[in-house]
Amino acid sequence: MEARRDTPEQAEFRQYCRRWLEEHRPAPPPFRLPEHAIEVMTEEQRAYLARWQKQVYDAGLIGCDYPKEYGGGGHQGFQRIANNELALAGVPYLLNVIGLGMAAPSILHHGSEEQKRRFLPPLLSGEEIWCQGFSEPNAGSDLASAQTSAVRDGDHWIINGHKVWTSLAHFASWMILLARHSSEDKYKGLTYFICPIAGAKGVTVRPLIKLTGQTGFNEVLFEDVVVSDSLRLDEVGKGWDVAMTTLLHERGAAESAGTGGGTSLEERLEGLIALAKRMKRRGRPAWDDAVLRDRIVQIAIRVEGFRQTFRRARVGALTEHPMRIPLSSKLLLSELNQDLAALALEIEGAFASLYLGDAQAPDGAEWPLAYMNSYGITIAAGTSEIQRNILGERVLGLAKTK
Amino acid sequence: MEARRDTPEQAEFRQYCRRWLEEHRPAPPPFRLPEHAIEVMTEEQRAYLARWQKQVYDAGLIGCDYPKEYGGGGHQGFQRIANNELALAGVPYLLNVIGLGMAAPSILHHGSEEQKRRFLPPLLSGEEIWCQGFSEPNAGSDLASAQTSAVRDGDHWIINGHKVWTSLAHFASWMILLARHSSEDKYKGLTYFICPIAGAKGVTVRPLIKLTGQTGFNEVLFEDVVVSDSLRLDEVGKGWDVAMTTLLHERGAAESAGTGGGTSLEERLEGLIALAKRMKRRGRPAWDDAVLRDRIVQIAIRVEGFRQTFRRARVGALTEHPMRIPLSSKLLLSELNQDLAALALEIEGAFASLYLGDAQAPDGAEWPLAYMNSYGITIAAGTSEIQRNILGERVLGLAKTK
Amino acid sequence: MSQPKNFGFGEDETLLRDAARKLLSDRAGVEALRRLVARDHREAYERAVPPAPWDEALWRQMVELGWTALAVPEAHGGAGMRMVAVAALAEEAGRAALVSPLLTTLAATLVLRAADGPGAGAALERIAGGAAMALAVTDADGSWEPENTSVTARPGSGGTRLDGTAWFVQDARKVGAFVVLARAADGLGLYVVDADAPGVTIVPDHIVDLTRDQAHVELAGVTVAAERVAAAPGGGDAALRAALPALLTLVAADMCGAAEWQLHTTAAYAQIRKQFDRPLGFFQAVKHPLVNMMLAADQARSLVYNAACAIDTEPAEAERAARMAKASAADMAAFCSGRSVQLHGGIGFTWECDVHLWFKRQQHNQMLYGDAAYQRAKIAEVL
Amino acid sequence: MSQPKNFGFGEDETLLRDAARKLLSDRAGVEALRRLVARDHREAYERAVPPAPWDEALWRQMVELGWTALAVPEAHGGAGMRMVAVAALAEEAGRAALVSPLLTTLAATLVLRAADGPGAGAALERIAGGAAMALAVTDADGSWEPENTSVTARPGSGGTRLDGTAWFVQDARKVGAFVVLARAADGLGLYVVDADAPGVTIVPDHIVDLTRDQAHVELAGVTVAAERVAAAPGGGDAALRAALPALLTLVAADMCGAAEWQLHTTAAYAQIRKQFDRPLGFFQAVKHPLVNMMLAADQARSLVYNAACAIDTEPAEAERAARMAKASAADMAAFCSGRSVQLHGGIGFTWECDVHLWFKRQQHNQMLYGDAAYQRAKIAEVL
Repeated sequence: MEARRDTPEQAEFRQYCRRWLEEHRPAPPPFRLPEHAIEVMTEEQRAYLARWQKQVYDAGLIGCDYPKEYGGGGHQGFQRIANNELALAGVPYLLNVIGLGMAAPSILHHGSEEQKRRFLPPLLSGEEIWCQGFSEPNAGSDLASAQTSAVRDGDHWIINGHKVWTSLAHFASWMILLARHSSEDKYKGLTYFICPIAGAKGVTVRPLIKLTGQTGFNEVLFEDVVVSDSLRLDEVGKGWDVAMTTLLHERGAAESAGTGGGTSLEERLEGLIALAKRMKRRGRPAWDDAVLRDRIVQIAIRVEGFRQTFRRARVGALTEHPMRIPLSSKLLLSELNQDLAALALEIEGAFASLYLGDAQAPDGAEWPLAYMNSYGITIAAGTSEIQRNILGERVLGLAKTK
Repeated sequence: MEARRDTPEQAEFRQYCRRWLEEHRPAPPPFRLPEHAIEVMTEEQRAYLARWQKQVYDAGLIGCDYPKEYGGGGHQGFQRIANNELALAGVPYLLNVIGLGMAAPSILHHGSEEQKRRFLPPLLSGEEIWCQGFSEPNAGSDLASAQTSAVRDGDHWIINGHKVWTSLAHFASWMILLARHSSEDKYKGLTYFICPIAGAKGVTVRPLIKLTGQTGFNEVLFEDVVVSDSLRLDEVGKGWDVAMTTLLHERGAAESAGTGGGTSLEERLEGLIALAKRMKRRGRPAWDDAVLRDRIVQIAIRVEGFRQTFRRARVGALTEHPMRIPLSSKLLLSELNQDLAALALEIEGAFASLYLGDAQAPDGAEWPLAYMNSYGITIAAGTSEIQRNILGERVLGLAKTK
Repeated sequence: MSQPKNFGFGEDETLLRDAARKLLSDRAGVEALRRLVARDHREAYERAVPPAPWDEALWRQMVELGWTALAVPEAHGGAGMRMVAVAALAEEAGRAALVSPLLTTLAATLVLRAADGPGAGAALERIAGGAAMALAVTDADGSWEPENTSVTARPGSGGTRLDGTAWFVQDARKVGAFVVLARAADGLGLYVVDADAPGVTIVPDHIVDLTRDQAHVELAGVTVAAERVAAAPGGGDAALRAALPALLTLVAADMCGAAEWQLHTTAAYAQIRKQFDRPLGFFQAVKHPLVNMMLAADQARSLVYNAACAIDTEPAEAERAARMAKASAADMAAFCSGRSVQLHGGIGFTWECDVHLWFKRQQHNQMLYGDAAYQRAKIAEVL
Repeated sequence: MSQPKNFGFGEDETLLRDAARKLLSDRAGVEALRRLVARDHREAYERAVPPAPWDEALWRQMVELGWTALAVPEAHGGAGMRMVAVAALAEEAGRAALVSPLLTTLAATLVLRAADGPGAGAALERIAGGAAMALAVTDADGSWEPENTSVTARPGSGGTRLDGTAWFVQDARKVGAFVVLARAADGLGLYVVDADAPGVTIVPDHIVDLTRDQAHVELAGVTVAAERVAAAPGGGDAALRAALPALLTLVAADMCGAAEWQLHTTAAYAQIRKQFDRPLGFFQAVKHPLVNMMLAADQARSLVYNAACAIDTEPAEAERAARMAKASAADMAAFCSGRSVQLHGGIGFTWECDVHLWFKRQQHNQMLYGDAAYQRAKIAEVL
């Protein structure tokens, strides 16, 4: 389905990706891998996935569209293809998901030449893992009310505070950090930093546990952490703007985080349909139940709609307000994933009660897990409620709800 | 279904109602009657319906539970039965719907002895028609921001202002009027009056047209209208409290207004099911379509739920917060009616395009009309959005959204 | 065959769309629309014969601009433009709640284009020349399945003889001819019948939508000459099926345009109207439904352009894509229409407020060629 | 027979309900619950054999208070209370997300009460005496239709011989006996089988819900003596069908209680938690979903009491009323659970926040005895 939009050059690259992935599919690990990257906890999982990402990077399937001088491939429209083929190949997911999805675009758009050259190559290769430091215990939805302080001290900044929701922090070399340098203006008082994590003095990383019973995100405490001014991203007071860029590009991260690693929306839909044709309802396949089938088709239409809206976003003549579609994708995707998983549970009926480790659990209990995890995505990085505020205010020009 | 809750005394009264209604069913008028009372426009319609209400009153089917000294029957739990039987009998609706549904309970709870003796009997008999003066062009949802002014002048008040949504004003002897005597406090600045309409100096009644193309509500302009202080309901500054009583008791009005005269919720559900069994879809009765049937059952469950919730409201041990159910009934009922009518349009398919006066229109185009009219009820007297605010604030104790 | 990235929406389509938007806002704006169909509520709904007013001068102008010839193949004097162009035009018609046989005629064109009878080409040439035509293909149950037509075709003196009634004919009193689906001994055929031909009686329906007229067309011994046979018996349903994705896309596009009007009109109201001393838009109970309107409209619109593009470049995908577009647009239209009235509050419930014109058009659009649940059932059959 | 105005909910029922609420908040409050089932996430989910912890001392206390005897007829040493009382107790159990075989045992009681075999009375007396029992009636597809049982009953030495597996058995590791539905040559029977009887193997399921345990029970040549036959072949499905309305009402009542907890906990959070310098509850995006939770909970609760009352006083209405209650409660539970997590924001997604305990219990409740769509399909058959 994706393929039909390729140029000859892209079609060739797609063939290359396919071939390479066939030849280099890694042996399954002797240990269980979590559903997606942000849940990776053990060192053996990390090592296995880091090795894999490096391999994929060396093969040219990561950073395809980034400039060569920053460790990229210098192509155009190749990353979509590589992602698509990675998903189809059903190979392990990429470990550095926050780095690729959020840090890299922020650095590319707002970083200095030095920062781009220094940070992007090891980010793309996965040699340096990244995490995100936006949310705080008292600033969940309200990112702009971040209280973690950054106090200027000559060529350095002193960071103090507390961040939550920081997936991968326990492996991370770096964090993209939103901090407050001034309390005068809520928004202009924010500055954006690249903050060292691993081995940095004053940084404490503690794991948090999700309602699924799985780990995979952390809280990070900062006590007089010293950060060089050369690690500031964009100007002092521009933190909010950079954060907006980060969230705009979050879709990739949100998608992979929302949905069990590499699986794409289309694959999840196929999984849903396959489930319905497999599970029994009143003695017959659930798929034969017209009511369930109607709801599956409703989901199928939303999936196709999302795909086509994403496609339309790249056609200027068919989009009025430039932010109308980009600002909606995280909201649409996260709620679509939630509704898709919820429907899967209904299709499973009694089997929806079965969880990880149960031999009878359909698809290895993927669906109850995906449903619970979907709330992580409708909540994280700006809840759906906040997303609707942003769209109403920035696209429809409605009065701010504050 | 209703009958099973009767005491022997009530059962007997129900039999009486049934017999009387059979014997006194009026001959259908030679002219078309509108869907419900608040749309009555012509003098011949008025005369016909006023005659009918007087007959029903004289028979003891109106004001059954009101004290004898105020023109009532002095019974308990009889009105529900009378209303139920009136609905089942399919006789014309009662004309003085605003008076019965809103003015009467407000006068009963807040009126002086004189006011009750003076106003309730002709209200119940329909000899004096009532209308409501709450909404204003610039205070739709926000009743409390009413600007119509009442200035004290000795034993009188001088009223100036502009009210909208005033159904039946063109026939009304009286209006229940919410006016502002002071601009100091938004709520305490309001006082509630019984205002003369017919023939009153300075009162102008102008008809407004609904989106259905039908008339039935008006705007009323007040220019130095003189109202005696003896027509003030409750104390100066108590206007808001009285208005809340009015809205609490509005359900009856809302129901009959919302739904085409006498038809009850149960009857509308039966009509919906009958429609589905009659209309064709892909060559077979729409009822055979499992998807439509599932949605009809969803409506049926909401109808039964509403009925049982209303029943539960009268069982102290099964209701915590006293206002939790009463404050929700207008919201539930108006949205249920809207969804029920919308589903009927889907069942009708192509026939949903047909309107009043079309021979092929199912049920005389009742459904498209009911669907459009349903918005009158989700908007009038506190929109659904406002109803949710009230419930969240007064029942759940959430912060005021203002 | 693969779809172009941009849905095939290029220079020409953009020019056409922008020109259409300009002309319609100049010549068929809200004020003109009200004057035309909503000046008086009794006039609109209470006459024994419902009115069917339209702006014929505007029609002639659209003909001059080549809009009727848009979908006509060049071989028959048309522009032979792609479906994306037709969809863009339909979108503008919906945005303006245009009162005109334009979409009706485009629908007829799309069917004639797929028909192989001797009369198809001639009919297309008439359309290119400015004739308005409507499809007459629906039975008394309002079914959109060709098999169910209740019109019969039998050999008669001087041609084919048609008898029976076609129901739910759109803009019947604005067109010069009908493309009638009829059952002959050896299958379904399509016949071009002039509105004033002997034996044709147009019985107007009283409908809710003020921007259209609708009727059932009674055919009593109507004779159709051989050169008026657009599809010979056996070819009629094939032509209709081939054109179906385009018909669905056309009405879905109309709904998307109308929804944009509803969205922007309601958002504008929420910006200026105050309640509780704040603009309405401040309240999330207003803001979030408006955003949901926008999200629903965006989904439907993307699916419409995907369907149009599939019709142009990927026929195998066309039916599924078009049914998705219609299903999405129908649910979206129901939601957006409801909110456009509700969020306008009291004024939104009045005749004087413009929203009811679009509300009613959308309600009519929802059921044309089958509603959302019907389309989803059809999609499920191929999933 | 007509229903009492007050659903038959009088003095006794009020006393029972209030006593239950007090005991459970004292002895089975949130803190106790966390200590019992959520102290450690690995403990809860990552052990090869999933845990099934429960408070047996609390069970003994409930037995002393006569809760297990509640639904047992007086003839068998029980209180023989009405279904409204049982529903009220179930509602309190749900409010506390109670970890206990109480509802399971009440369900078994309701079935045994409807069974006419020699063993039924004895089993009821055991329950009145404090024995916990569970139904074992579901097949490998998770079907709730009795016909589908995959357990067979054949004459054996010393009684009936049972073979096969019963699936989705609730609280299997907290009960002393199972009421097994099995197919004999001449129809379905019900058999009381002790959990430790020879040939019985309990295979625990790994489940999401932390407040229950679930297992499939394998029966290999289990012998049941005549005096343990609760319903002779041919009587088993009749008993189950007769008890079905009560089983549905029981789980629906549990959901209503749980939803009240979710509503009040989330509303309380919205009162204190601040965002954008205002309490969360100020925002309609929080306030209105909370109100919708309340409205949905009220509908389900009213339908539950109507169903309970119908079971007590109007058997002909009972099945329809109970299916409506279950359908309403299941949709309501899904909605309220989702909002309880979403409206808590980041903290709601964590293990340390209490909401997931009720979220998971509700998810489990939704599908017990068939989900909302299943119940609606059954209702449609009788509308």
